[in-house]
Amino acid sequence: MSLPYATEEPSVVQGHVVHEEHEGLPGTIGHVSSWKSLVKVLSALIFLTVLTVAVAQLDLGRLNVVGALGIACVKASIVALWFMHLRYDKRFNFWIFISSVAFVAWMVGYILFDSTLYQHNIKEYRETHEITAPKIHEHDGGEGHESGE
Amino acid sequence: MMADLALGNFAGLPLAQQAGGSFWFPPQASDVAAGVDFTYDLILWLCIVFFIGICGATLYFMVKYRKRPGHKEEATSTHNTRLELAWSIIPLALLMVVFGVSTYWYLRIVTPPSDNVREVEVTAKQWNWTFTYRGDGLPAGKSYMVVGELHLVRDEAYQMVMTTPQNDVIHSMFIPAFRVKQDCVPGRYNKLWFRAIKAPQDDGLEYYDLFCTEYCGNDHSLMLARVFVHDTKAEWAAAVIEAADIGRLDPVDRGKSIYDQNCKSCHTVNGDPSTGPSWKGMWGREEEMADGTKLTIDENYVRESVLQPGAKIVKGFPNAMTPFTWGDQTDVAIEGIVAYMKTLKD
Amino acid sequence: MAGGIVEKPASAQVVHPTVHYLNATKGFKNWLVTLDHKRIAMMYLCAVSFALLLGGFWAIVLRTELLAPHDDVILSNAWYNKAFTLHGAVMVFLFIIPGIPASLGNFILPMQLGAKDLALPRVNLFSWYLYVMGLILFVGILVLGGLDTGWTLYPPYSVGGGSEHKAVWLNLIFAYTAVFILGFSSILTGLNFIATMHKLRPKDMGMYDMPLFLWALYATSLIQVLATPVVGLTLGLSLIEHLFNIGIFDPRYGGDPVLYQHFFWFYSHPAVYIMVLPAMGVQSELIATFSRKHVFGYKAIAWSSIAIAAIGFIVWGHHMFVSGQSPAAGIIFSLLTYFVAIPSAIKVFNWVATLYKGAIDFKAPMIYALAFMYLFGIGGLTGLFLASIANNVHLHDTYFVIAHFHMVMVGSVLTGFLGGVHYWWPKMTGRMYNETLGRIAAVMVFIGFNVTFMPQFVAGTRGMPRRYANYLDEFTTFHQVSTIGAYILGAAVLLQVGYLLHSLIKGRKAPPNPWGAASLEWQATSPPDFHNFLEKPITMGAYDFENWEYVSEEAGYVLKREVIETGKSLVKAH
Amino acid sequence: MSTSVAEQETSQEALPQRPKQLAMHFDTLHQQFTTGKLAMWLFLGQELLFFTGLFTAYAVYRGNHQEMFHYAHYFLDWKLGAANTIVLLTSSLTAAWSVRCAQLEQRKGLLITLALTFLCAGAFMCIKYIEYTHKIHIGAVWGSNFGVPLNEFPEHLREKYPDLTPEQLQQMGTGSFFAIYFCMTGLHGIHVLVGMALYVWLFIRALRGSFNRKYYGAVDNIALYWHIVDIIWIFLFPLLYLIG
Repeated sequence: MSLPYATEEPSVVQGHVVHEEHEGLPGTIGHVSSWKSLVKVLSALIFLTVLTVAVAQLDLGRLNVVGALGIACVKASIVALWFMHLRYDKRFNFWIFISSVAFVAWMVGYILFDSTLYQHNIKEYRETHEITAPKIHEHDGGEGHESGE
Repeated sequence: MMADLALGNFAGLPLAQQAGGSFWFPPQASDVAAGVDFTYDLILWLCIVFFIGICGATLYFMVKYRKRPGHKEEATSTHNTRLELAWSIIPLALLMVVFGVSTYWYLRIVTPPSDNVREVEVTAKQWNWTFTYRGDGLPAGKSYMVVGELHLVRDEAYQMVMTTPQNDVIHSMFIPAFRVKQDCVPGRYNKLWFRAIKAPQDDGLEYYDLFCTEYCGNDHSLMLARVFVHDTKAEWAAAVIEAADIGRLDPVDRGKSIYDQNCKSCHTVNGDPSTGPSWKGMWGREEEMADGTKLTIDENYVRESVLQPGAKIVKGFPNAMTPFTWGDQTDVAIEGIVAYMKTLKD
Repeated sequence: MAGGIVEKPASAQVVHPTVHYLNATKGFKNWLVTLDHKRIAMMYLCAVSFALLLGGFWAIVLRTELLAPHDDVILSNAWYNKAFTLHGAVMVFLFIIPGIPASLGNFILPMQLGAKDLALPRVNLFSWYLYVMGLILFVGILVLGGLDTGWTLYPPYSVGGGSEHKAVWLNLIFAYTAVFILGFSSILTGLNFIATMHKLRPKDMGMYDMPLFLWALYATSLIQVLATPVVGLTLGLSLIEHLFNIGIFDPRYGGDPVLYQHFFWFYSHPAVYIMVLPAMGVQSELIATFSRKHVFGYKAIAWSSIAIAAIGFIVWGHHMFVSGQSPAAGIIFSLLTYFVAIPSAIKVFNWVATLYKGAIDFKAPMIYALAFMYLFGIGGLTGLFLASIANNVHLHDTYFVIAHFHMVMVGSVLTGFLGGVHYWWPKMTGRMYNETLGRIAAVMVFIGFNVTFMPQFVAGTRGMPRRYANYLDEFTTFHQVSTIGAYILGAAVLLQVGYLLHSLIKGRKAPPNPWGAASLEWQATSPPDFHNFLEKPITMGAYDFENWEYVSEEAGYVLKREVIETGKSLVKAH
Repeated sequence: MSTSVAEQETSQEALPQRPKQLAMHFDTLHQQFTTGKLAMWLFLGQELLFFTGLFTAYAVYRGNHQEMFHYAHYFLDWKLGAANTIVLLTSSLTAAWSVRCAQLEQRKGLLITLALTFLCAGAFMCIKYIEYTHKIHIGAVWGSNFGVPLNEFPEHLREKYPDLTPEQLQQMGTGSFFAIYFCMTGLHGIHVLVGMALYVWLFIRALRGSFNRKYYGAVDNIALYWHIVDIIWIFLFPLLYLIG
């Protein structure tokens, strides 16, 4: 009697041989990472952390941001591909991740774009007005730096 | 200038009688209004064509293929790529035309002329509009603040430099007859320009309406102003000077008006303490000051508190008030505040 | 006819089950801890119906207040502001967003797949509890004296700006928390649905064999998962802003209120599609079933749902054309907004084409479907005026916008919801509602809508701003007509509540398939068994109506004998 | 073809393969596992979008207040940040390793890696606590509450900009930086705390021997969650501590 639902056998859906590594037990679901590869990944991540700290000490102007973000992206990709098994996982999970990242980029990018365009309205105002927040809450009263106006 | 696309003028209907204009719109009183309405009509006719198409077909099918004895459904093809592409691409092309027209007029709305623009400072507060006029035929070096009245000269371009105090909320300036609108956001300047090409009196109106269209609290729906359009600069200047003269109001009304504009955000009149003490019952009362001294709230105290708010502060309240002056009308203003406070004695 | 009943096919043997999901276990407690998607769906249905009545109550109250221009008919300005806030917030967050997916979708989705449950039953129950917590918090707001910030909760007004200083305001904290929690309920429902559609489909059912309702729910779920977290964070930040004055949104402390609007609409515009897509899905089912035609342009409708979901993410700025957003950003958003019109138009054209050469049966659900076509037509087309940036400047925040989005969000979503509830009522409850009253109510809803919102379009173009407790005399007629329409609408809803509840007790017992629909849920008994299907349903195209034949009013439609014998659909290729 | 419910149930009971961990509505453990994993990935997508609001706020304020961000970043100690990065990366390794142990049914290894992950998370929170208390102590806090006296300025800042006064810093809205800093790291910290709770739960289940090579979805999915927490930090560290 056939099973009523789609059953995806690992070898069929994942498109490559899963139990390549001899240490995997028979019938294991999913990809087993070797401990060596895990340690390698961690070493790479730590190396990149040191690198990003080193790069930040140099004064490269705007390039500092690019460098820091670039290295962070590489690190994040390494974590996603190896620690999170995306390399061996179903394609669909990969696409979920990528499309989320795309939406993240779109939101950050577009709002940043707009806010830089309207920023002069705020700047002009700030030149003539200070932030004059009245301290209306009890919990920050009596702190000593209450200037009033 | 515009092709006559408008759905006929239904001015005969009771719906549209009072404020002039067409069935859909108030009068076209700015130089962009006709263009904006043209875009509207363009879309309207497109919509009417499509709507009649859709609803007509639906109604026809409803009658022709209704379930009844002897009628049976017939299998037809379940898709037709060409047809489906056609009814995707044609509307898209039409919409791109609409986008073009619309963007053209939008750019006209947001781009002020490069010269000869008069500036009016607009301050939006809960819940009134203050317009400040300077120069341009008004006595030099003086500024005229008018609450609730925007005065313009016909055919002149005006730029509104709009702001809202930081402790206030967002408002939005909307003049339907000009088809313009812009939010006033606390902590920044926003600008809005327009050119009136028509005056309200041309349509038998006294003024055009100006609304606040960003919800701003309790009296949002009462935050209105009137827009007057004058034919000559001289008439305009006279009107501004007259409107700015608070002395023409009786002292209590004057005080109330000043209170609404300047004091309301920190002083209530119902007895609840806010950032500052409530004015209710304050007049003539003996109050303890922050430094422990006691004094009676009288004319001198009020005057000092308006001009130098930090001098004597009622105990329990922060030193948070900015000084106020009204140019050469300061005395008249303080007289008004005092008169108003007296009415709140009990 | 009589012969047909004698030779009843096997699947019609159990017409009225004695044991089914409703009475499989008894007691209140068993319902509250149930993991059965059908019971959770029914609990959702009760909760969202309560929300609908609550939101509707405020609608009637505020329309009554607007009968006269200046006087306080029944409400002060302050209470008018609370009324429209509560109306909006309750309707949006508690009714329209969760309405169709969480109640009808929850019930129908696994059944249309022939599955036994949703992929994550515990998560499903958890999301219901989150929803109820949100509902309780909103009731709490009412008890505490209401909220007057508008459902959009714009700072600085909402976080305490302006003259009515609210240092710490419990009602507002409740509102932020409620929306935050409801957001998570929505996210969990969404990811549950996607996982179910991917993983619990029968082997022989591809994505393109799913009913279009499921495609619509799929698109909805994508938005729920990817957009809702943003509003969760935004309201979380607002809450922190309100409590600690951190200065991200509040200009008093150096914050930027326009940033809030960006964040808010990044979610709340896609949320409009969370609302309308499921209704479009219901619409596809109703149109096909009651005209007995395979839906026209299946793939186009399916992919247009996904397209709407995707484009929905890139148009949020059209809510902010006059907010202080830069003109460049505004123009780009205006352009992108037009693209949403295309997939919506494709759907409408395809529905019309589906009717062609059908046998149109004017049952109550079909009347809702036809009303949907008209109301969504108006709602959608008036969207073009608002997408046009030059016109939007004039129309923004006027009654034109009110009328437009009520035509879409209520005209379409409410008719979709009511159509769906009537359509699946026999399946969910095992009882038939009174068809005559159903038709009367459907027509009343249609008339009520038009009377309520048509005048508002004109009031809007003439400059009537929204959220006004008082208005100028010239708008009086518009408002009075509108209020009469709202009363008709209110009466229709009350009538529905009446006859639907009545049908639970006195209604005729429903056959498994009263409408002759072809999707899998109709192969289950009415109401379904605890495990959904007594036997594995025969997988067939969702619109293969040829597989069913009419027997009698009592027995409804039954599967043709060849279908049962071969276990295959009579229609060869989809 | 047509079988009654009773028959179906008996036939299912007769199947020896149906394990007790397999939920009623699934057919195989593999289906159950991949379903859980798909749902988890969707949840992670949601997590990314959840943080996006804060990243956007960061980008907007940084993009428009370069100088202020430059001064403000001196108040954060990159050494503590780097230490936390290393701690968190290590915990990511142990989390990934715990999945491997579960797959290989190495019970002892599983317990050790789960415990190590928890401990690393704890260490992360301790360092965070040190940072927070220091900042609150010197007044490097959010919004208009910001006010650090001159003697609490970090050395580097004082050396490089000897003329900078506390008032100037306050004026340029340095409070916004700290609002963003506390919101971002605070929300991240909440995620770490949730992760710690989840690891305690996993540890208890592992003690009971609940997991095997076909049923370890919980270990895998929580590790995925833990990695996303790590990824967020990978971005927070340079953005807040390093670039000025």
